[in-house]
Amino acid sequence: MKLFEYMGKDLFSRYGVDVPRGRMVSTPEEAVSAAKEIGGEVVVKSQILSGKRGKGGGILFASTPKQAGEAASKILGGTVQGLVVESVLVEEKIKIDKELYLAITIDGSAKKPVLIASASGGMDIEEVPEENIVKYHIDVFHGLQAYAAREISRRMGLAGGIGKEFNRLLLLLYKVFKEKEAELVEINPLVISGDRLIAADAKVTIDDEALFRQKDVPHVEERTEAEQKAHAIGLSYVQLDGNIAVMANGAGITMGTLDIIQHYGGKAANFLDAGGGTGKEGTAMALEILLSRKPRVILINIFGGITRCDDVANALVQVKNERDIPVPVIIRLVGTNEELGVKILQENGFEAYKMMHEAAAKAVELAR
Amino acid sequence: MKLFEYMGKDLFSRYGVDVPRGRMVSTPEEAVSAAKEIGGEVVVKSQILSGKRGKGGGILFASTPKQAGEAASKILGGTVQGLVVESVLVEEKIKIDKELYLAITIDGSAKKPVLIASASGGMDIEEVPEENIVKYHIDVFHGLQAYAAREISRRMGLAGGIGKEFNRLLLLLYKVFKEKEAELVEINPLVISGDRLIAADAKVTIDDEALFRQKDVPHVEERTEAEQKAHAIGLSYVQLDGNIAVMANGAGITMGTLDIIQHYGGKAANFLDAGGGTGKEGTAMALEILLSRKPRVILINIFGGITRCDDVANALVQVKNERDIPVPVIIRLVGTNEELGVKILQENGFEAYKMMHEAAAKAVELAR
Amino acid sequence: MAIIIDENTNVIVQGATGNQGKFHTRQMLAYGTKVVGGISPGKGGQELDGLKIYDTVSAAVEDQRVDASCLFIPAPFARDAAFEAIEAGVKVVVVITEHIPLHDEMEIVNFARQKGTTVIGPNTFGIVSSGKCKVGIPPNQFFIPGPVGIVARSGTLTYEIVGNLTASGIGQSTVLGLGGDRVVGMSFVDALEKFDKDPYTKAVVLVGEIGGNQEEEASEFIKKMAKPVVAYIAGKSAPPGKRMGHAGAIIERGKGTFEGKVKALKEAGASIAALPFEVPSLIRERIDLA
Amino acid sequence: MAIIIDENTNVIVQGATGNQGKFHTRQMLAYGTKVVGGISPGKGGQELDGLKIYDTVSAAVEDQRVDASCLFIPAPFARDAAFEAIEAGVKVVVVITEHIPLHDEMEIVNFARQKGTTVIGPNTFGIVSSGKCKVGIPPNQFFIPGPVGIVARSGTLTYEIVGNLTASGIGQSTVLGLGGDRVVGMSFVDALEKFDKDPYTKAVVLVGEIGGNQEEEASEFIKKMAKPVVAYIAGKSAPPGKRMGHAGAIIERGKGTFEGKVKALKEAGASIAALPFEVPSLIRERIDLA
Repeated sequence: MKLFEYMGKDLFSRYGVDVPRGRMVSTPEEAVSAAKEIGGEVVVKSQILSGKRGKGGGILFASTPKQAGEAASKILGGTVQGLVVESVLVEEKIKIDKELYLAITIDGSAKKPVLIASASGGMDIEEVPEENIVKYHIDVFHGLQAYAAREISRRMGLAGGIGKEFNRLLLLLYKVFKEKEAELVEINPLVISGDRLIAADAKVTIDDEALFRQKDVPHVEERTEAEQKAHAIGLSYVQLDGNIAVMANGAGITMGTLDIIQHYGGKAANFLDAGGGTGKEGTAMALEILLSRKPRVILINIFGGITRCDDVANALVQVKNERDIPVPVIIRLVGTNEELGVKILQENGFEAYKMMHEAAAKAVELAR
Repeated sequence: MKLFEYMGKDLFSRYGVDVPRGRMVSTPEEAVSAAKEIGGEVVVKSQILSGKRGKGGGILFASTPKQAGEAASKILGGTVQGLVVESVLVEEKIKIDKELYLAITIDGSAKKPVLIASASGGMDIEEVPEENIVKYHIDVFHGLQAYAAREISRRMGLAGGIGKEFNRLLLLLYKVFKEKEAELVEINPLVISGDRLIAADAKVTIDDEALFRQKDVPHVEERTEAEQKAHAIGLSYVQLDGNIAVMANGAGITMGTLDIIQHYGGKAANFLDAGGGTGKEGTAMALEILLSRKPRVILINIFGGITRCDDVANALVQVKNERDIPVPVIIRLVGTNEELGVKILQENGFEAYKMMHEAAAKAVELAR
Repeated sequence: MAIIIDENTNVIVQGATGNQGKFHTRQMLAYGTKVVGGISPGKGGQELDGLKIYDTVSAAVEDQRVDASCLFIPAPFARDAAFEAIEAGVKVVVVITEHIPLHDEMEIVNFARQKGTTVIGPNTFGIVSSGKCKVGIPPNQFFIPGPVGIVARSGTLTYEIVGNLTASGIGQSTVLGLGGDRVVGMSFVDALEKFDKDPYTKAVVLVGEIGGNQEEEASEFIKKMAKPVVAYIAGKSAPPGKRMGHAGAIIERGKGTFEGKVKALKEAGASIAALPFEVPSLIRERIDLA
Repeated sequence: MAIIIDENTNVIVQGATGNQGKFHTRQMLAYGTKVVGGISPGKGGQELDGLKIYDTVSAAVEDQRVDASCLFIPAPFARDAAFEAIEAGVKVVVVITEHIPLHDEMEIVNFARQKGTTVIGPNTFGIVSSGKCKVGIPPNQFFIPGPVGIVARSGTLTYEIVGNLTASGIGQSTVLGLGGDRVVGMSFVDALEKFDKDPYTKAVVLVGEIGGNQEEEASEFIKKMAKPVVAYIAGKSAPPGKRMGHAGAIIERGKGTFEGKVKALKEAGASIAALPFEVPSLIRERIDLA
């Protein structure tokens, strides 16, 4: 779960990280008064869950409160990077002596947290040459220790007072990462401003699976309405922009189904992994979600293992009897009790396939 | 640093451990009102830094507040196990279904914390046969984990509701041990009382070396006045009951000096390790502490390494010139600049020896 | 032969008395797995279909040899249960549980490394050495013994491929699910190393997906392998930044793309199946099944 | 030969620019120790009497081979410094610092075990391989090369015994201080094992004291040793429950008594010196010094 910049900064600040003075507002009027309160030049930053806001016109500078209000009204309600801006952060404009990059994330290969730092801040870390990046893997049991912070500072070439500030910041940032069970904490740019080290941006992603015990983290909903509905009943659903609605049982096989659709020149309307839960109610709700996107055709791909094919067939038939399904439904059904399942489907007017690529090819044909 | 029982219970209670309701008081009148407040039968327990209080008459039962007052006046101001009782803990008398033993301490051999538990509580753990004791070493980085608590409960034969309470208690007790940097946390007896598991006693020793960062632990002074004085200036001093005052530089050699005194039939008045600090001021203060116990003779044993013998000799001479030393001073002085040091001593009327056993023999002779 | 587990592997099930645990314990027993005990705190001494239930893993280990454990433990408690098995000296720990927090997964995997334990999963279907032993949840009927090792990040897609192979008469030595999460105990490289050494395995099918760089790392290893590898990678059509069901299946910051993985695998000499049903014929191209 | 350190050991000093560190660094250099660098955060690039100063242990290790580190770091920061050395791969870490909290000491020692590092101390005088290398604080002039290994829990008492040996013309192979705290990195057994294997060492002097059960454990090992052991135990006259200077030197709950230790050592075949000055003659009884 991604946090908005202002939430990330609030979190950082509670851990003792230096962030610019600022206020989150959602109207131009509030922006004016926030700018007055802050005093001097300010920055007005759109709060969206995406980077590259500067290039998208989502960050504006203002010398006076009036200008801050104008900037806010320019940004608010508009879109930046394709996302609607509902709020802006009005912040003091800080003097920038130098920009650094700093992040802690999880390295799936090393199976450890990794700290990534660079003296080239302000740009995407992917664009920084490898030799200008300091990487430090952190022992998951011992955490980031003071000596490691000193070593990272040394590799960064940071000495003196700023070096000490940087050491302190590293330990604080790891504390945020660990205690909040983050997947990513990123400060880009991290600004050297005189003798201060200021987090000018804040990107924080909390592990979704840890949210059950991360009660004091603010809730941010990035899913679409349909995705939320699916998530609520334990389905894994991702909205896409094609016209073939897809449902399968298993993440890998669902991805595979999407790939085959593309292979035959079609476009999937969604990713929907129904998992093991393809009983009657689950099937009904899944179908409702699929139909809400008004597809041309529905493709169901079931490889029955623990799931019995006759159960799946019966669930489909029941749903069909209870509600109108205005588009063709192509079903691939194999596995446990396959014959019985296929018989039930055919008796009720469904087309059943044995091979998933044949079913996909048919769905693509019907969607044209 | 040992905590009094009431402090230990207070600490436990703040971590969620179930302890008897009670109040610490220092007058019989307070004991009466405490007993009234608690209601029913109470126990009046002397607060001293020693075990075996029951056998020493330091624990009395009372059925009424009046009796509680009488018990308190019997105990207060008297001595139990040789220690003066300045306060008593008045507590509810709990119903005892079964007594257990539970402790966490540091195993110097394994270099790990070790949890020790036994279904035979209420008695000294040393007297419990080894096969009735459950020992579990705890990983210093991972701490005591839930599964380990379950395993310990199983080995203790504790199941059901009490088993779950015990699991919970184990985790809490480890938390106290770890967070307070204890050397020992001990509950003996740990009482099963219906469905409650109550810490009927509390023995907590905090690591002296960790006190600088354990700010919220109450301070308990067990040292004598002279020991405190010595500790304040960085000397390691232990009061003993002989008549030969001893000062040496190093813990091992000081112990060795004491042993040799005993070997020759003498008795040391103290252990005083002056460490490397045998400059003029340190020497003066050390001598003052030694003399405060009115010994028959003073034995100084210096093996000069980094410490130079002439510095030691000069310090002694200076002290002698400034204050009266009413007893003979026997000095063994060898090592760096030995000849110069011995010369200075002899010129100033001190007797200097080369071998420590000869010096000790002489001191014993003079102390007779 | 097979890798990691075989007909002599003694298996315990942690969480054997829960719904899922009970069902799959019976399935494993039906497959022929030597399930020798179930762990269920507070139920020690009971029996489940004749299977001994213990309170703790230590109690089971004291009683008999335990080679592997299969976890059906809810996500919030899975870390503790995995630690319990690792600490007790169980050398193969299969964590079926999904939705385990990442920081817990890192701790499980790092603790296992310290103790020399093999962790399969989390969020895996488990492992099957065909005809010998199954530790996990795949349906029993699809697997037939044979010369092809399979290692995958995904479950049903693997069943799909196993189904195709079995239908073509090609059996499997061991079918191993690494797990769909971002942090799992084993990597493709770990599995390929074992398959390359296993005398019964003649070829390996690698079922990968977008996200991470496991497949790229595997490619480096495949270059040095004696045995042929056929690979299928799911997620060609997935848009960047979207998690396709698995936490690990996500293209972030331009890394972990389908194209990158396929390129690396091809360069390493692996045959690439564009669609799952092509796997059997690619296997036939690479090894002699006579 | 010698144990743990010799003339080829490259040593760094952590805390080399503090008062104590500076003094003892010079003393070590004067003894002939190959001190190759000092660590002092914020002072990297400077020099101390021609010795290179580095900001971190990693910086030193990147620059040259480092075999051992000697810590003169105040107690509150000693754990961090020891971890730094261990993590950087330094294989011998000598922790001179006293008053380190016990829980920190446990962490240092357990981390070192995980990484295969030898920790000497905390609260030790260090180690001297006579005429070759000194890592620690003993005065330089007492040590002469020879066939007797010494292992001790206490400092000046060791100097006393070394002084007696040297005065009798008996030299020392290596003199090792385990440290006076309750938790230290090495035990008597660890040291005796090394001395027993060292071809140059002919006999070992064990300087023990009351408290703990290291001496008792050592007795078990002495039974199997090829070389004779002479032991002196301090604290015969100490009353129970009192810490005699060292945190570890305390008789608690009737354990760690003088009598128990002497009995165990005698039964194991060690010669017992009642007084320190008896050690040289006991050595002469046990080995041929011609």
